[in-house]
Amino acid sequence: MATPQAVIDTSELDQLRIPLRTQLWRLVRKQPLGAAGAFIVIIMSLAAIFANVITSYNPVANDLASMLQSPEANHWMGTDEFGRDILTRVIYGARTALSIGLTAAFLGATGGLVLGVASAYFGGIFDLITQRIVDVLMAFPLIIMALAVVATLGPGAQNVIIAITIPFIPTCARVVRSSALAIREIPYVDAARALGFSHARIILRHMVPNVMAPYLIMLSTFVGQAILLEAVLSYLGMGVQDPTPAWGLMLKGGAEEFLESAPWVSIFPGLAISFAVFGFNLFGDAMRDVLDPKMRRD
Amino acid sequence: MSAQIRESRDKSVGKGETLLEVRNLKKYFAVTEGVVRRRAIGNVKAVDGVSFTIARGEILGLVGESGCGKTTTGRCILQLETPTSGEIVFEGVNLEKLDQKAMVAWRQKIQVIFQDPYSSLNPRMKVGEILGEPMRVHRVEPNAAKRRQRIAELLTVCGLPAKFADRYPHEMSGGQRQRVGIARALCLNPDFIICDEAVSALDVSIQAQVINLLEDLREEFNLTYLFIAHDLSVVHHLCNRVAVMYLGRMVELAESDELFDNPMHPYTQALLSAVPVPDPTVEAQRSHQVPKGEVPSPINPPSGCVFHPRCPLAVDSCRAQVPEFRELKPGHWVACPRV
Amino acid sequence: EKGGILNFVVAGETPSYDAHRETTYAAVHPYAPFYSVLIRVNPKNPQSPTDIVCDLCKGKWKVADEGKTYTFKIRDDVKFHDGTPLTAKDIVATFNKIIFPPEGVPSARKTFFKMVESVSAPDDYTVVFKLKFPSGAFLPAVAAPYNYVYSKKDLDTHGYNWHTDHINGTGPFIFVQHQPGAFVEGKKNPNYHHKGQPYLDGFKAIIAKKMSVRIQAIRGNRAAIEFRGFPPKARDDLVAALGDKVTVQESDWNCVLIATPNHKRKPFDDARVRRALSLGMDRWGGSAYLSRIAIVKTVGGVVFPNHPLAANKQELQQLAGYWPDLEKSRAEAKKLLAEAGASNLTVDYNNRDVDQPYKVVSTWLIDQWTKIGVTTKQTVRPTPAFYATLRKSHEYDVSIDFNCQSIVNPIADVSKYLCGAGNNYSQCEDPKLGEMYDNLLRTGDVKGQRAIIRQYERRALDEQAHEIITLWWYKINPHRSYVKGWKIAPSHYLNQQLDNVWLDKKLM
Amino acid sequence: MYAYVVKRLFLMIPTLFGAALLVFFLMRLLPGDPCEIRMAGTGQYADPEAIAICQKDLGLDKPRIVQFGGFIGGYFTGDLGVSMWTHQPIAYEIGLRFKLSLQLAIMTTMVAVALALPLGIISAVKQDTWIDYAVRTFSIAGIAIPSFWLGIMIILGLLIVTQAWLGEGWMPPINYVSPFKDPWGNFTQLIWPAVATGYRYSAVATRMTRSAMLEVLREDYIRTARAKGLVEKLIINRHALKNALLPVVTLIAIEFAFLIGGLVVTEQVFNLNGLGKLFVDAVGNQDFTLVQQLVMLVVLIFVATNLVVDVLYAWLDPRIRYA
Amino acid sequence: MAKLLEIENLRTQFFTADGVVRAVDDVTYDVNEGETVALVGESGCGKSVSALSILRLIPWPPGRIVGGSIRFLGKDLLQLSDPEIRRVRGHQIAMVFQEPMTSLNPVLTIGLQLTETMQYHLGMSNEQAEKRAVELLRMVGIADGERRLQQYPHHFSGGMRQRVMIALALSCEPKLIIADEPTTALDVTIQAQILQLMKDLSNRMGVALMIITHNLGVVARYADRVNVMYAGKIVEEGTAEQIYHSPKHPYTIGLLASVPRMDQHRGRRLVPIEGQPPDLTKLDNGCAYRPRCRWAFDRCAQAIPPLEHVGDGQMSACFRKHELGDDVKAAS
Ligand SMILES: Nc1ncnc2c1ncn2[C@@H]1O[C@H](COP(=O)(O)OP(=O)(O)OP(=O)(O)O)[C@@H](O)[C@H]1O
Ligand SMILES: Nc1ncnc2c1ncn2[C@@H]1O[C@H](COP(=O)(O)OP(=O)(O)OP(=O)(O)O)[C@@H](O)[C@H]1O
Ligand SMILES: [Mg+2]
Ligand SMILES: [Mg+2]
Repeated sequence: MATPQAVIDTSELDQLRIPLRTQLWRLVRKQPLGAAGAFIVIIMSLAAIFANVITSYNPVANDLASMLQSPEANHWMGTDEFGRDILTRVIYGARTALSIGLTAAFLGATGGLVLGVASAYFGGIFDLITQRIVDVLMAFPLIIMALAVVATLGPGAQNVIIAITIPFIPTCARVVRSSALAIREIPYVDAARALGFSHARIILRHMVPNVMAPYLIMLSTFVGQAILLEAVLSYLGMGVQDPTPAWGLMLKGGAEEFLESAPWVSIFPGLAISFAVFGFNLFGDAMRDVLDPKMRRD
Repeated sequence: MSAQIRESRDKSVGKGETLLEVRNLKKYFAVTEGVVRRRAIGNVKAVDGVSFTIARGEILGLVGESGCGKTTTGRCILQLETPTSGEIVFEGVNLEKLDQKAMVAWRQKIQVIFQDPYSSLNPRMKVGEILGEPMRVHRVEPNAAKRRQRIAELLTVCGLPAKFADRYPHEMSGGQRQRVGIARALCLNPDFIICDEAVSALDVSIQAQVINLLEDLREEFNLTYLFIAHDLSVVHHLCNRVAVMYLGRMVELAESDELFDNPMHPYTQALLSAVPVPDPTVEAQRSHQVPKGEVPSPINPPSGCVFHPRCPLAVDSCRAQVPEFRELKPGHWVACPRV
Repeated sequence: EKGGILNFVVAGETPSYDAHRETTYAAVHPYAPFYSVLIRVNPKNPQSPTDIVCDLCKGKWKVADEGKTYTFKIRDDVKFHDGTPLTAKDIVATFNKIIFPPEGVPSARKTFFKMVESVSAPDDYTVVFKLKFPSGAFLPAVAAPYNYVYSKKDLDTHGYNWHTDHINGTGPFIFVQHQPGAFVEGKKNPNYHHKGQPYLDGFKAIIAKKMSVRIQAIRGNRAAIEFRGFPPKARDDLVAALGDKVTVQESDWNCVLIATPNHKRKPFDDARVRRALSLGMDRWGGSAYLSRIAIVKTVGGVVFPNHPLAANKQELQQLAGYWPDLEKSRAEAKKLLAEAGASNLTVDYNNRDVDQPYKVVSTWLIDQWTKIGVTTKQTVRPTPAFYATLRKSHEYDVSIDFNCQSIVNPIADVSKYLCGAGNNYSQCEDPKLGEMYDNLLRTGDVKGQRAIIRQYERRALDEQAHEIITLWWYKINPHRSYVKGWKIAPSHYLNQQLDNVWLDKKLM
Repeated sequence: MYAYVVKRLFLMIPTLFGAALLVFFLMRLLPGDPCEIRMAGTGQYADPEAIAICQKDLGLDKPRIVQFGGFIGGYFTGDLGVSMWTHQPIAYEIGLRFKLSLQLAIMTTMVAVALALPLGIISAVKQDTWIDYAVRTFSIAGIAIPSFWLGIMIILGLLIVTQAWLGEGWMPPINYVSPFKDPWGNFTQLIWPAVATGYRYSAVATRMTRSAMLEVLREDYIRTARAKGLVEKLIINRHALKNALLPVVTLIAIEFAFLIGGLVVTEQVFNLNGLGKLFVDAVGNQDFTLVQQLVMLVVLIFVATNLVVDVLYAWLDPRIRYA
Repeated sequence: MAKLLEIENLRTQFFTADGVVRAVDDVTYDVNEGETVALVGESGCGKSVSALSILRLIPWPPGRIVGGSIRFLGKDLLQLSDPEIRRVRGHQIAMVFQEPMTSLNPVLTIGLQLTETMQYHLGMSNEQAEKRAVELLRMVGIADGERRLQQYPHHFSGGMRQRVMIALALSCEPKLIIADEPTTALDVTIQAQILQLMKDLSNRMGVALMIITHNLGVVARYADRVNVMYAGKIVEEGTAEQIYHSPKHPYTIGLLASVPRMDQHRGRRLVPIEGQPPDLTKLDNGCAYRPRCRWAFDRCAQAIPPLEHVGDGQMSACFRKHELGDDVKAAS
């Protein structure tokens, strides 16, 4: 008996493999806002990485001679009440914001991923209990959580990260769980079961990679949220502590007290927060559009 | 292949050794309602006492309207669902009695091809991985180089260029994906394949390609199919025997030609007349007696014969008594007392 | 001019109205106007620490028995807001509550009255305090603004906790309402015993915890004054924005920020290291600089700078860290550190999460220390955690601490530096310093006291450097110019009865 | 439906209990207690005796489990306890601030909805035009701008503008007046914080409206409506909006539950005597009992809102029915 | 028979990031009054787009009608103003869509969805419209109309919903009903019921019917005339008889050969059309079917074969249309 006669002509399908550059350009055209977001994110990352190259001022050293100077040639964004160059602190603040934001987002989203997939896969009593815990954590006010963490572990960046991560985990677990539940019903998981694969293999090879979309979406939105949360916590005095250059911290105290006479002290760090979060949100939105099959047209 | 050869082969199969036997299979689902918090409102009798056998090498067609339990039957055989009751005997061994290890071995003998070529392949895996993974896990082909060669063979057998091993599913058309699905079903050298609407989602021209492929593979690998479909023309074309299901029950089972030439159950008759034939001249001559009404819900199926509310022959007793599934002619089983 | 309502802002809110048991000034600003006290700092001359005058008493009190008996004549024209006339019995009951509270009744300043043996009322208009030993700290303790006089009848009928949420005083204003978290309101007492007063129809004390809100309240004329103190920059801003609509009163402030080394931690058990930390500070330069941004200004020793017992500039400049030659001072600091084997010292610094002046001064301090090669790892803690660290866990090398008193009373105030004092958190041990203090207590004449305090100061701040004084606070009260009659005092606890405050309608 | 609601009410219990457990022990983890803070006033000697009296008074000397029992037991006797700081009944303390926070929350929601619906709809209808991009930028900015900073900037703006126009810096009133007594004064005080928080809230709602609307506009029944020849306005208002509103209403309700948290910072900036400020103050004072009850209130509002949302959903969407 | 609808050189394109999709590319055909015309072709060949183009329901962006004319009762629909085209939609030309499950608005009652069109187009009062709606429901076989009007779509099964859609289409007594795969999502027996119903009603009311489908059986059973579409073009046109018995285009021949037929002997092996349908963004200046065509020769790559008569009203767009006859027999 002969094998099937004709082998399918695949020439036009080969054209699907488009060079990366073209694909990128298409993405920019399709997602101009997302591209703008990516641009902001890149600028911010560069600023964070090369902070000490970009600016020659020391972000923490006081300069008695030049306190509260309005923006001018030497200090593009002016100085604060300790004579510290605000631009420098904004740039170094990007470092704080990024390191906290990225770490917290990564930990939160990954924790949620693990919890969510496990919860969906094992179901039953395990699912029930995790869901109740998730309920409690989601309803629990962040500020209490942050305060407890900061007060018991002491303030400092890593504890701020913990405080921010905790509320992220249930949020992500919810989303991932519902995707994972849906994926459990998709035929390729059935196919994997029909092929006699173990539970571990099905979870790791067939389910986890397919909840990457919600995971990545959560991850990218979490970065922005984490930066914002860090700013709020620092502003409330429960986050990063002086003299670490952090945007939320820069809005505290003098920034408000001398609002009218030295508005630059509060304007620039606030703009920095807004732009950073804006960038990450734009980026996250574009990510959602690209990754979320509901939005994809095909 | 000439028509004669096919026909003689048709005669020979079905008489051979029994590969699979399904005895009085039942599968009830607890149905829940409410989007926010679900609650049980009753049972769906998705499959309600279905029995049949499949001989090695034959193609059994399973037809019926949407929701009548075809897929569920298939999934029970695959052990993707645990049957509520009933037995599934494969090569003389009752599956319920299998231990974990034997189960894994058994899994390799029976495979499935799904309807939807889009969702039945893991989008994150390349075709090569999709096909290679089972061979690696079950140590069918532990050697990586040989495995690659085997993947290439499988792809060629299924009518795809070997270089498709490097493709992701989304880089392929529906027909091509379905071929990958078929290749995956073949990669563990199974004896038995359940095709659940394996061609329904494909366009006419592509569908014909895949039907031919399935036929050829059966020849080459001596496969047995349970071919689930709702398109009667396809079933007619492909299957040796055909079983007709209605609301979880089997209403008629016969050799293909017998069933299509001489349908006995009123539901089968209606079903056949509802299917249009692509020929206006033939159509002009056919009687178009379409059953009235709609398929009732399997949650509250009608009493007695489930078809009686739509049946032109129904009498009072049909309401009360569940009809017996009896063999009216050799090999022709019908669940209707009125024929 | 009479009439009008005075709106002022208060940064805090007291947990209860009973100032006898509270320690916060927030129990004073909104509530002092409802009460009278036996004696008080002269509202017309609050700057003077020794000008203490009668409020409920008449004339001048008599001191007898070599300073062991104080007799006060009580006014007979005073009525409580509920109509009850005030007699000496009320005053006795009040001071008994403060000095000899029954079991389970807290009294925050009981220890200030260690010298008192008894309080009695030989007749309805005489009060006699009998002391165990004569003490210069007695009168200031009595004059403390917290010692609101309650009615004996209230204490007898309602018990000792009644005043935590009820108000019945004899003060210039009658309590109208308190909206927790929002404001306290009072109206004029027409029967006030200082005739013709108060001038105001009433007042409203608006609670605003954030400094910026308080500044903006005055900026936007939602309030006329704040009695605690604003940073200098805020003053400048207000003056710049409001011109002569705002008047500024300024004063040295009887509060001081202290860097407290933890003597139980190495190498801070080494006096050389502690001295080096003090030597590393440019106090004179810091004064000029910080006084522009923080509520600190004055360089001083252990005694409130303007007091006769305080060190003058020349004397100060003898102390380590107060030298006029900064270079020399820093060189010495580095040398000492090297000698102590602590050249690359890292200080674990405990700070309080309050901007003014803690964080501002600490930021400066840390910067100063870098100049002598000391690195500082600062931990800023919210107030509760800060105090838990300072007082209980002692998990710090150096902590910020402060001393802040109402009536200027150096003999009592300098006990802060005494090792083993309840409010000394350095964990130091220094019997010699204790001896000096005992000496001081027994010395009657001012000159002798002054000499002993100089010794004491030298030992505490220089030789042993048990504590490192940074700068004394500086009180700045910019207020709407139409507020008249209020005079700034060296403490934000003092002169808050508002009975002589009036509003100049022409300027409103 | 009734049975469903009752069942849901029972399901709240474990969540509430978990939250109670969490907040109780979290608070006890903190160093220090309300008595120590109380005696910290002047940095003077904190009399251990006074502290001990205070602790005894507040029951802080009792074993934790007894304290926890008292906390939970209070719910059965209907007694929420007294604040450890002011000794006032907690119900009274909360009641005092509730009005303001509620009014602010409602105004914020009104600001948000008034912005979100029209913007979200127009942006969906004009998808991928400059209007859409402008709206999206505006709404993403709303999510990015910290509301406390926006509050600060609003104050700055008010000062600058009024200084320029009136010659005198104008600040919003500093004390809450009931809207029934002085509606204008009340409005001038609360509108700014409502805008500062409402912007963010509206941004979230705008995005939701937009995406819900986009999804609905892609639905087949919209094409059916067009094929019927209906005018576009009717299609949007009758056919699309009602479907799109479902998720939006849900989101608005859930965000409303989160508002209490969001107001914490805004109330700080504008010195509003609401629950958020009470919360921060209580935390600062380590007023354990008050913090506990406030957290429980927030959690309760959250779970109750979730229930209300589900019921609302069922009510709005004819497809969902609970027996 | 009078011409009801004349479509000439219609071109509809989608401007996507991946290029221009030429979904409908120079399509010309007519529909006569009262007749049933079928449009067949594989998925994605442009059937729906050509139907939607008639009522100008192509969503912009990304789609747009870029050329041609659509004359309906003498008026060019493409020239009408927006209010004018709305008076045609649902009133003179009605549509029935493929997915009965999603084509009705889930949150509005059946009654409202039925009556709003009549109120809008015919100016009926609420009561009149409701009375008529009950009548319409009875006509499509739904009893108990008054109660049914209060219900929501989810109370109806798929077949019932499609009946409602038909009632909706009939409500303003249109001249033409376009049914885009009206039964694909339904069960076989229900499919037959619905199609029969449509056919009967259109006969009775003299409405022209345009059925879009890829089921060749349906076409054979119900259509008077058939248009076969491939890659955005009509490749063959004729009566049902002509198309099934003497197809004149390789694609039609291929289609017929590739469907399994119940009425024929089972032994027949299917002859599939090999390859894939083309990508509509990458059409060149030749016959789009040529890569899959057995008869293709050089000329097919050089020019697009025009749709031309092959006699007796049948038309084919193939250069070799006259040579095809014998092969058909061989193939089937
Ligand atoms: N997991 C499940 N839970 C509840 N009900 C189910 C489940 N799976 C199937 N059913 C119900 O069982 C019945 C039979 O379903 P099944 O999928 O076997 O039908 P089918 O004949 O394959 O239909 P189709 O042609 O639509 O695929 C249906 O009514 C279906 O709703
Ligand atoms: N909104 C759109 N954007 C981009 N391309 C589109 C859009 N709508 C349709 N198309 C393209 O237009 C072509 C024709 O589509 P159409 O829906 O008319 O096909 P069809 O013949 O109706 O197919 P089916 O049988 O699947 O319904 C397809 O290639 C499709 O990809
Ligand atoms: Mg199925
Ligand atoms: Mg279509």
